[in-house]
Amino acid sequence: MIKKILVANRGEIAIRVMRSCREMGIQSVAVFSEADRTSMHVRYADEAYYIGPAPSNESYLVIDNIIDAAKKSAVDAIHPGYGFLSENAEFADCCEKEGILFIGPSAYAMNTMGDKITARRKMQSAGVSVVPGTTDPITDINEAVKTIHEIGLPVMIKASAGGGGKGMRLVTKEEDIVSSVSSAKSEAAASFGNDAVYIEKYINSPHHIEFQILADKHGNCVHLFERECSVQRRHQKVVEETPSPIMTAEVREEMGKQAVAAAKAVNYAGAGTIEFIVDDELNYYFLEMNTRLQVEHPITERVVSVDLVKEQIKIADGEVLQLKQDELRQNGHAIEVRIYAEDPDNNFMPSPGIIKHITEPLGLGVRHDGYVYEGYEIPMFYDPMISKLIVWAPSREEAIERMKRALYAYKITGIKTSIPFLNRIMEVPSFVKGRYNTHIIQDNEKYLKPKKVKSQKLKDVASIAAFVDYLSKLEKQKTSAPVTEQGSNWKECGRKKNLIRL
Amino acid sequence: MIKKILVANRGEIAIRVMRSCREMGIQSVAVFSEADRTSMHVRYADEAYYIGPAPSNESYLVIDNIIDAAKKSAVDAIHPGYGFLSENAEFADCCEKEGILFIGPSAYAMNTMGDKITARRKMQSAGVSVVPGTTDPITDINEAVKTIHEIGLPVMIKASAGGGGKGMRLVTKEEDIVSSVSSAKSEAAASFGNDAVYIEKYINSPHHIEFQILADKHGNCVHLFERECSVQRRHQKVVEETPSPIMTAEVREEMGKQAVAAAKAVNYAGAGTIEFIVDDELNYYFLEMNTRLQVEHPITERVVSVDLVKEQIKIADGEVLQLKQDELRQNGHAIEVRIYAEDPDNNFMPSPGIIKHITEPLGLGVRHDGYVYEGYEIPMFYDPMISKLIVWAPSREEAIERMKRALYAYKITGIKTSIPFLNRIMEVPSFVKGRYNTHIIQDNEKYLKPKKVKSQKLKDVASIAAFVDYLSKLEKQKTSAPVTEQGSNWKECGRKKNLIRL
Amino acid sequence: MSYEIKINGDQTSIEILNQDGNNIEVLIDDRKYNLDIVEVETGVYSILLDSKSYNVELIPNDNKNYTVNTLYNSFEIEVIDAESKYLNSRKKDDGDDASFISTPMPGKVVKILVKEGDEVKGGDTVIIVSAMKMESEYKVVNDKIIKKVLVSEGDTIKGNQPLILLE
Amino acid sequence: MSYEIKINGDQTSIEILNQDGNNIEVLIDDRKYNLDIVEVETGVYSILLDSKSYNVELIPNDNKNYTVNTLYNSFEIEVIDAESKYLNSRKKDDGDDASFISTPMPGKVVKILVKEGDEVKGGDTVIIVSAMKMESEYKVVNDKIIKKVLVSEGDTIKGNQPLILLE
Repeated sequence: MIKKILVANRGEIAIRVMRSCREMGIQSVAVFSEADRTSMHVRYADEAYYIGPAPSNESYLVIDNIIDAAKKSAVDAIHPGYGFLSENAEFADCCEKEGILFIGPSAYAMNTMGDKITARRKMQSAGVSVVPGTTDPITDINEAVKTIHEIGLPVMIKASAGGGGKGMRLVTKEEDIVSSVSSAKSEAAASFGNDAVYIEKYINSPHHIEFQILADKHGNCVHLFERECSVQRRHQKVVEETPSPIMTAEVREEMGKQAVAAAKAVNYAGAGTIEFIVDDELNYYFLEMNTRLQVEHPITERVVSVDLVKEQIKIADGEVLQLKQDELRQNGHAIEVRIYAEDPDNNFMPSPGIIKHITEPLGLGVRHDGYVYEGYEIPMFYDPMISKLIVWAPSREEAIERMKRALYAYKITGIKTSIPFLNRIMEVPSFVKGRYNTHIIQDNEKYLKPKKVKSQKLKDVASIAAFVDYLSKLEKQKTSAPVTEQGSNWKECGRKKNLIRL
Repeated sequence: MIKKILVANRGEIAIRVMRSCREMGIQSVAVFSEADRTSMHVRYADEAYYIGPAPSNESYLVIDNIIDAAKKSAVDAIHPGYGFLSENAEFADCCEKEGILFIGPSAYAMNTMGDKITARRKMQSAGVSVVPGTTDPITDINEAVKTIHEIGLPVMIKASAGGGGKGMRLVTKEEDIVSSVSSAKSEAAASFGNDAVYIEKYINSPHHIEFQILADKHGNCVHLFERECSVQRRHQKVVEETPSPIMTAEVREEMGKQAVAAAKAVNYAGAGTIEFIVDDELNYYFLEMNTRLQVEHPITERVVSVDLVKEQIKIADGEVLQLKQDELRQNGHAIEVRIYAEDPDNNFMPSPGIIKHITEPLGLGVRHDGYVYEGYEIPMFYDPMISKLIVWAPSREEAIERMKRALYAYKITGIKTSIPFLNRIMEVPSFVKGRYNTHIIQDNEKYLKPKKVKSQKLKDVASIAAFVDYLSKLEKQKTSAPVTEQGSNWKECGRKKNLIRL
Repeated sequence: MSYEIKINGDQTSIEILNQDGNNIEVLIDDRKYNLDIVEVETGVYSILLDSKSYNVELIPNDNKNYTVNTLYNSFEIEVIDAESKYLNSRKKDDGDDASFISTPMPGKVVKILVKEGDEVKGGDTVIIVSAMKMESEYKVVNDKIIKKVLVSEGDTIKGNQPLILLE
Repeated sequence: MSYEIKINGDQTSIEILNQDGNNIEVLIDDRKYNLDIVEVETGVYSILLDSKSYNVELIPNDNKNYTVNTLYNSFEIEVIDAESKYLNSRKKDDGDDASFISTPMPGKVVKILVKEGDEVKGGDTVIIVSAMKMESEYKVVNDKIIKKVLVSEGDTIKGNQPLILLE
């Protein structure tokens, strides 16, 4: 029986895991770096251990320090959250050697899924669709042309030794095949001294759709349907929703079966995610498996009514999965947005700093998973995500309206956040219609830029607020002595605030 | 089409209504008394109008002032929330005369249900079970004895002119009937100069269970199942849950049908609640109808997946109810607790004041409907409820654990709140078992008292915190000049905070 | 320097022996603690003691009296400085009335039942105050003479404000 | 007294004509407003103007420069006092570099690409700073000479701290 868990993470996910622990009557142990003494996960936990300096490679990524804290606190298990050591097979191995349960899959499953080529082969043999293409590098030009004909256009030709886009060629027309292959080969030879190439089906209008699975240690595995994650900026997910607006019941069932088959192929145990790339015609191909909890897991929790962290813990504890595939249902629609400490109007520049004031959105159908509080200084050492806002409603349309309402009420000052940008995404016509792919953000720049302010009144209101604040501070500096009552009520208020905040 | 709504209320319910307005694209108008200029509902609304001095009988209860604000802001409709004017038929009439939609039932329905005797007769003729007893006063002793035999023991004899418990007699034994009737009569005669009495069935172990109904203006009416509201202190609900832990599917269906019949009997339109008193054997009797939204409506919203405020607005707008009885389902279990600004360990003394600091509970399955913020001064003029915490989980057991987890993370300082008391209720064995009635609070005083602290360590930790705070303030007072770094890191932190809070 | 502290009525001595950043060594009576203490939010301290994480909220009643909340408990704590010592030495701690009647919370005076010079009996209600739709009666513990009535009916009052002076 | 205010680069004059409690009368250029303004939370103002409810959040960058957020918009506002006027009169507003390179946010110096006395061309990167797992390059706008380098690689820096002085 797991009675005490160390959470080898920080930020919102550490607290999210500890919440489920608390509901299960399990003690939680936090670890913290020098930058995180005042972080909420330290305050929320039952115990807390220092594990090193601020940079994560000196603290949260140091296996020995985590294991050391786990031994000191005599925990039964370690939950890695996401990021940091969550997909580190060596860490999972270490835990096992020390007799501590690792809440996640085996090192074998991680290693297999962690290597793209190995994973691809494994999936193919398990009958999971993969992106059509070559697994072995091709040097012969005729073989390349033959392969392209087999796969069908469009295809992408990639230098097998390459990277960074060099030697890459997109081929869309029959007549370009030969010339593209030879130019890709010579560019590859010139750049990398190796003219071998891979060929892969090119997905024109790609959707990123992933399936959540849960598998226990007794061979039971279910999927908890899909999440649509195509709203991405520089390959970072920004908005996720479930169900996917392009999904059909038939394809969902097929993909779900393949997701379960994929997990079973590596004897998976725990919570995991099978990522697919999907085109407009709902052709879908396995991309990779994430062998951990995803950032966007809450939308599945809401729509399927399952606490994924509790399931993870029960699976690690050796319990038999109680969920049955034919009893699982999707109810309504959920959307998640990720709030980052960044300036969306200034090239998404990170914006660490001190939270001066926060008003969290509340009410019907709103879940908020965060960790910052007033007076907390967001450290510059870690990921800039400060919280996740999740809404649910019976319909997608209503969920979008609810998200806008929640974003309206969500106020953070002291740092810049992506809230205005997220609000604009909710207004992009292709998002509203549910017809979008991973290009949505670059394709809709005109909707995503800050709007020019036309209202003179609004500008004047802003000016007045700044001016009043300026004057009232000036007044305060001048007078340590009591200020006369007459005509300074708003300063009164300011002073009262200061008094109560001291 | 309703495009703009005035919310004739304050506090959490005003904001809750405005949230749904915002999701529907409807403009919201706030009204505020002198004490509420800084209240959140004024900040949340699109427009706000001053309606008078702080005491509610000079502001929120003044029909003319509300109507005046409604005309100035040219709203289409008024939502009364709960309390204040929400069950005032005169107000509903005034709105109608001014051509403003009143979001609630007709004055006729309010009047009929507002008078106990009229409501009782109406319900009887509609086939709704009422508490067995007499509607007309009885003066003849033989008739009284006969009536008691018809109703069956135990019964309560009440002076018809009475009040305050005088002239009341509980009769549980056959042999006491005659003597009780005559002593009740003579006590009534002595106290009120009138010896007439009512006789009513006495419910030994009463449960308060209510049914939510929704009815449109076209004769359609559905019920949204029950809420169990037996956890009461001095007739004030403290905790509510749905489904009721004592309910069966058969009785639920019967009671639901009666609730719908009750609403139809008065041509009800809007959201309403039929309150029943229920005994341990699930005999149920109509008590009264609340012709407005209830404080505890969110638990129904969560379990039945319906936004009740949106339904209210659509009904007022003349739309046809889209909900069908046979499509409505209860999913999982929801519990609500009411957080009051009061001191549970000091006779529930009200505790108005300034919120110094607030940490709201977040995460999976938690809804929080509140209105206070850091620096806000809770006025002494209104109801002491500051927020409602609602949790949902697949099972009742898990919902209780989730509520404890949410209460654990809910911190408010500056004022005293009922949070510790609510936490203790979650531990009362009869609550945990789901076997409780309206006596639960007086029957479980030993569980509900603050626990004696045995841990010397905990006491010392508390002493140290106070001492450090005392010293650091002392230090701050002494030195306006920069303090030396050496050995005052925690003061550093204090100072940094002050800096950022100015 | 050693101070005295009163916690829920019990008096102990307290002294900070050492300090290094957030880490302090404290002696309470004969119990020595090493702990890590940080004020994370105004009035909220995070304490790590033997790796246990404690969250302590302070509500200052004045500059030396605190209501201190830990997870499930609430303590009344007074730091005793020279001034308090002097006052304490003069006060007979026999459950007598304070020298004045006051309320713990702000409110409005509904009714004053006494006037200057009145002799009241222990248990008599002297004033009724309302806050948040609830009226509370304030009584004297022992027989007293009313020295002075400082407020009028209808007045808005602050918490802990002297309302009626007793002899 | 009338002040000048710069909002997103546009200059206007501003003056408070009257004040009565929360209610003020303001003149901006030739536009007169009567409004009710209260600081409801630190740096958060609630404004009622013609019964419309505005929520305005202020993020002070220093004591006269603000980032001001309304519901959907963000403004850069500077209150111009005598000192600013003097500084502004000296500054040629031709999109030139400031007299030093700084970053808007705290971070860590990853790489310094110049040293004292270097001549750099407009568009050259002079320093790279990392924050939150992201590196940002800072460039000069015009040709410049490096006057002084104030930080070293690996240094932790604050927001708006001068890093490199330019001639």
